[in-house]
Amino acid sequence: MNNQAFDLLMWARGPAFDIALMIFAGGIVLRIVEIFVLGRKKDLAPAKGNPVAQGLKTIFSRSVPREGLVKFAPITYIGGYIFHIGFFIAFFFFAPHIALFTDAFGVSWPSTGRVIVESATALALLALIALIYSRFTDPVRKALTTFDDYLVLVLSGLPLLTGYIAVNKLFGDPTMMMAFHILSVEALMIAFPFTKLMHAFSFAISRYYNGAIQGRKGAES
Amino acid sequence: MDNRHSYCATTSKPDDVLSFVATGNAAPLLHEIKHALSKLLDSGVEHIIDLGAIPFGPGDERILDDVLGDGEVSATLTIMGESHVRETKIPGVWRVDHLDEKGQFQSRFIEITFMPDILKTQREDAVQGLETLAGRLDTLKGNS
Amino acid sequence: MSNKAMLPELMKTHGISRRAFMKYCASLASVMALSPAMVPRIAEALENARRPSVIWLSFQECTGCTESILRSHSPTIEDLIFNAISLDYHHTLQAASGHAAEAAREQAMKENYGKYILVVDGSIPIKDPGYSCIAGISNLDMLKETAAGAAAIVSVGTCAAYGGIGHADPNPTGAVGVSEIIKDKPIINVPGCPPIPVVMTGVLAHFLTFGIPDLDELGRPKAFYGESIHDRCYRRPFYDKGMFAENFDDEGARGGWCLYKLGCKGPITKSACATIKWNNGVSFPIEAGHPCLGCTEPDFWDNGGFYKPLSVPAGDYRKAGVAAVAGGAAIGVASALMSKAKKAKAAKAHETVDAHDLEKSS
Amino acid sequence: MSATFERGLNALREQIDAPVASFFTSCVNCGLCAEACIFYRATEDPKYIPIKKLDLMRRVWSREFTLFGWIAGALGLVKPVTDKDFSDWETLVYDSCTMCGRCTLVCPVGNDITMMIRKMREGMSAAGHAPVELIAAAGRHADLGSPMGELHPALHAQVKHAIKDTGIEIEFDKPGVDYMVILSAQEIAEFPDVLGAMAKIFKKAGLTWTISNEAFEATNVGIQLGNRDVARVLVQRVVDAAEKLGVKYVISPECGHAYQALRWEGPNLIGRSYKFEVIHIIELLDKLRAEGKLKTKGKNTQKLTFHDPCQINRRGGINGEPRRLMNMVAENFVETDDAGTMNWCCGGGGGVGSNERAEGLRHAAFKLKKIQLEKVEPEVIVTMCAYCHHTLDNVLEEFNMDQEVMGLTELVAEYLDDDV
Repeated sequence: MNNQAFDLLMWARGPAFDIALMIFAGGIVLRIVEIFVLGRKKDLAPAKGNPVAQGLKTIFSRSVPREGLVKFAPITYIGGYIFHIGFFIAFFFFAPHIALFTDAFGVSWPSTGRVIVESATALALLALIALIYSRFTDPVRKALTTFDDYLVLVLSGLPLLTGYIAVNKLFGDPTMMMAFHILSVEALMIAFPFTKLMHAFSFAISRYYNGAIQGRKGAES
Repeated sequence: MDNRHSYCATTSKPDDVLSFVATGNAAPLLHEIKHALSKLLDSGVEHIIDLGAIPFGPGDERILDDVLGDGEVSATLTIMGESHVRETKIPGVWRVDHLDEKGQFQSRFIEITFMPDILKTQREDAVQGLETLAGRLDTLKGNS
Repeated sequence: MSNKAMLPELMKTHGISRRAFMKYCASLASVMALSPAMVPRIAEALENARRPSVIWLSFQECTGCTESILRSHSPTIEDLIFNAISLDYHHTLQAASGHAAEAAREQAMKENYGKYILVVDGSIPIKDPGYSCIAGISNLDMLKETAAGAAAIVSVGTCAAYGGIGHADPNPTGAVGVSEIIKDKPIINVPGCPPIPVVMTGVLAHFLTFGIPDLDELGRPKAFYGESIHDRCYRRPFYDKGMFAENFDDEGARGGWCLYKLGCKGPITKSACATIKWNNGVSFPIEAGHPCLGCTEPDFWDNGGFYKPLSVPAGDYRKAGVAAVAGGAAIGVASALMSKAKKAKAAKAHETVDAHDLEKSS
Repeated sequence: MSATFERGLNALREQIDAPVASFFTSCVNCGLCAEACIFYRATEDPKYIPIKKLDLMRRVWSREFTLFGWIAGALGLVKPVTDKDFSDWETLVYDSCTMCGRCTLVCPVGNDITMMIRKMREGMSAAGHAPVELIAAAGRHADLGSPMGELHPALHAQVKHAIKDTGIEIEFDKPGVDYMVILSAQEIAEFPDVLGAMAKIFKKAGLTWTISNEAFEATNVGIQLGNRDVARVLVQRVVDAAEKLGVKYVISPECGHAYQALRWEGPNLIGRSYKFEVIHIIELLDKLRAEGKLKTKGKNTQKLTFHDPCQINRRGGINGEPRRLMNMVAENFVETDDAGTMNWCCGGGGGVGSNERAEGLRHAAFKLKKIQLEKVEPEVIVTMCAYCHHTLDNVLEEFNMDQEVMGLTELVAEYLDDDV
């Protein structure tokens, strides 16, 4: 007799993960290489500031919004923060996920309790709904939104939702939900190189360039 | 000691690490007992809880023992192995432990009742008893 | 073999009192995971229970299931149940051998045709039935033949239920469980490697008293396989608090913390191990400090490794990852070089403009 | 040789480099650049979302510089860029962007949108889609030496004027001096007092300087157009003149894009570094102050505020210098909201000021500047860009506001300590 849920879970943990990983890792490397190989011309103007230092600094400092701007796009700013932080906590501080990193890279760090992980997940999901809502209603967001944006929002929400359901056994067979959870992550991985999800890696590059360009002139960034 | 569910109650010392591992199931169980007891008083309905159906950690056993304690009545039945029937410090709450002939636990119950049924003489046994007694009387008569 | 209710008779000959019978029924209710309120009905059912004939077939198996069921030996309530059935054929347990043994099976089948219970342990090879034969009869043929006259089949152990270790990749013998072959009989799966003895006897007791129990989608009695080990595990609070043993000899392992990271399959494994436990309720693997292997689930041998956490991919994904990175880099460089060539071409095609070349001619 | 679509597309391809690729890769369509943009905030029209102004360039990048985009293009999933797109984007790139750089500083993923607008203008101008005023100005600048036409006579008249006012000799084409002064056409035509101011300050500080007859124009319409060929020719003139005279420094005047052109873009345009240094006039004044060569006496008692020109502060890095100078000569110096790096643009930079088509937008954009000023209510607005000065003068008049605008160099010169 076949246990469909178990088989699906094993498929998700086995061949499906390998395929997703190949597309994910290969695609990201491809796209990062595509960026760097284009290169940029050496800047001949004598520098006033230190471009490298400011570029590196900007990778972090740009995580803090400029004063006075949050009130003009509160959903995007606050929802964005809650989503990113919530997703980050759920992804990196839930023990089963850490086990994956330990297996892959041999590194480990302390996990957090279920209460924190689940609150983070729930908040991230709520924030995601708010972000989707703002894409429907806010004129700026509406004007910019493409299919890609909705796809990415849904794809990043599914792992949170399925993970929450699987852990809490809200409905459905828990093994099946866990399979769905892993498959939803794999869908996210597969979509990664083809969509704006790339920003999770490329943001550091663009923030660096931004900081370096400004820093060279001795200007703020 | 390899007694099902209860090894910790008999082996654990207060400083035993494992004796503090609890699932958190003791408290709801004690509440269930409380409700059953008040129902018994209100309407006379008895209630039996099978301890084998509840996941219990050693710590839970300790909590249960501490709260219920030992009461006034303690009976040992010798029927295919022993059975221990004890009233707890909470009158109306009984603990019934069935052991097999090797002294291992078969099943454990908490009964909320004025008198556990197993203590009462069963009608069929009394019938059997009557027959036996009559037989013995016949023998007695024959001998005399 | 007699088909009349035999238990009251048996009790009388053993000098067992009604009170003892009630104690037995209470314990039986506990074993069958039934409510204590069911005790009177169990008593009634047992009083009327017929003594059925049981034929036990062992195929590709290790005898672990039989060993397990024998662990609960006399004189326990299980023993009483075995007094309540007539075990007419069991390789390991019967005294008869050779032709006499086969004759016993054939006779039991003939006398109780349509009424006997067939218990099977071990998987059945179907790639080449010759892989496993008894008395020159292939397992497949013997199963089909014996199943034809059975009232119900109990597949004891994961091998009989789902193929078990024989079915594990690459499954050289083409081993399958009973339900892959027999489609027209009620089948109760009692998986486990081996199953908990009390579960095996509990299922038999249920069959004797109330017939076929409520089964899940994998044919397992819900009473024993209704909940996951994880949900019933006394170490669950550690999981919820994020406290995990990382090694078999670390602080977490000594402290009795959750074994998820050591590969525990509890979250996807349905079994009563955490409540009924083993060896007369002494302990179960997790309590002994070892992660659950998930042995009551089909294909548990192929779940990616017993010590691999569930969240870790089962395959050799690192190779795929390294290959993908290398491949991605290669394609990336190729694509980027094309882009660079395009840029160089554009630079070459650059027409130097002066201030008077900025308008369209049209 | 006339402008063609192919030439424009080609120019765009030349502009795409690693930063551009990383910026487009990173964009998450969050739209937070909109709230930073003066034109979006003034109109609340979503078409002015900064990153949307770059859609055309984004499409070229995606289709031609990424494998996935190339495949999508080959499968016909994305439309190729056409000449019509160039015309559609012209007003977005030239009329509704002063390249002020606010969006660049708020983008959460760090996209330098301003730099990309500059690059996109390369394609637009090469394709013949630049505003006619800028094209005409480029012609005048190339042929006559200044975007306003022939300014030699005007300059000579103003210098004569300054000599008469200050009694200090100003010599043209004098070799061997340390500094060469260049001026923006705006200063020569509208704000010539700066000449006298510089003469006085430099005399006190003991600097030797001159003005070249061959290259006195600091502005560079090539930068506004976004055409590096035009910009290169104009920068080359200044570089040639300065290197011929052998000066150590060229002083970039109070003009925003002139500073960008000469200081930051110039060496890259001509493909080599200079044999002199470029120093902004305000940087120089602050340096003299620090060295004790610039001393003032007394302070202005009016309520003064300072307007930061985008290209000099936000995109030029000169932020502390003007404030130190202001504090030297102003008793009642008040900063507006958002002053400094996040100051609101005057609305006229990046060629928008000379673009007639954009007048409505320009006036709308002043709304934000107006809120800033009304909160502080200064009597005088001091700045360090002649074009900001010019734009503010015009809009203040348009809105019937009576603030005075003045250049920082002039203000400092007014309080020069004559006794030392």
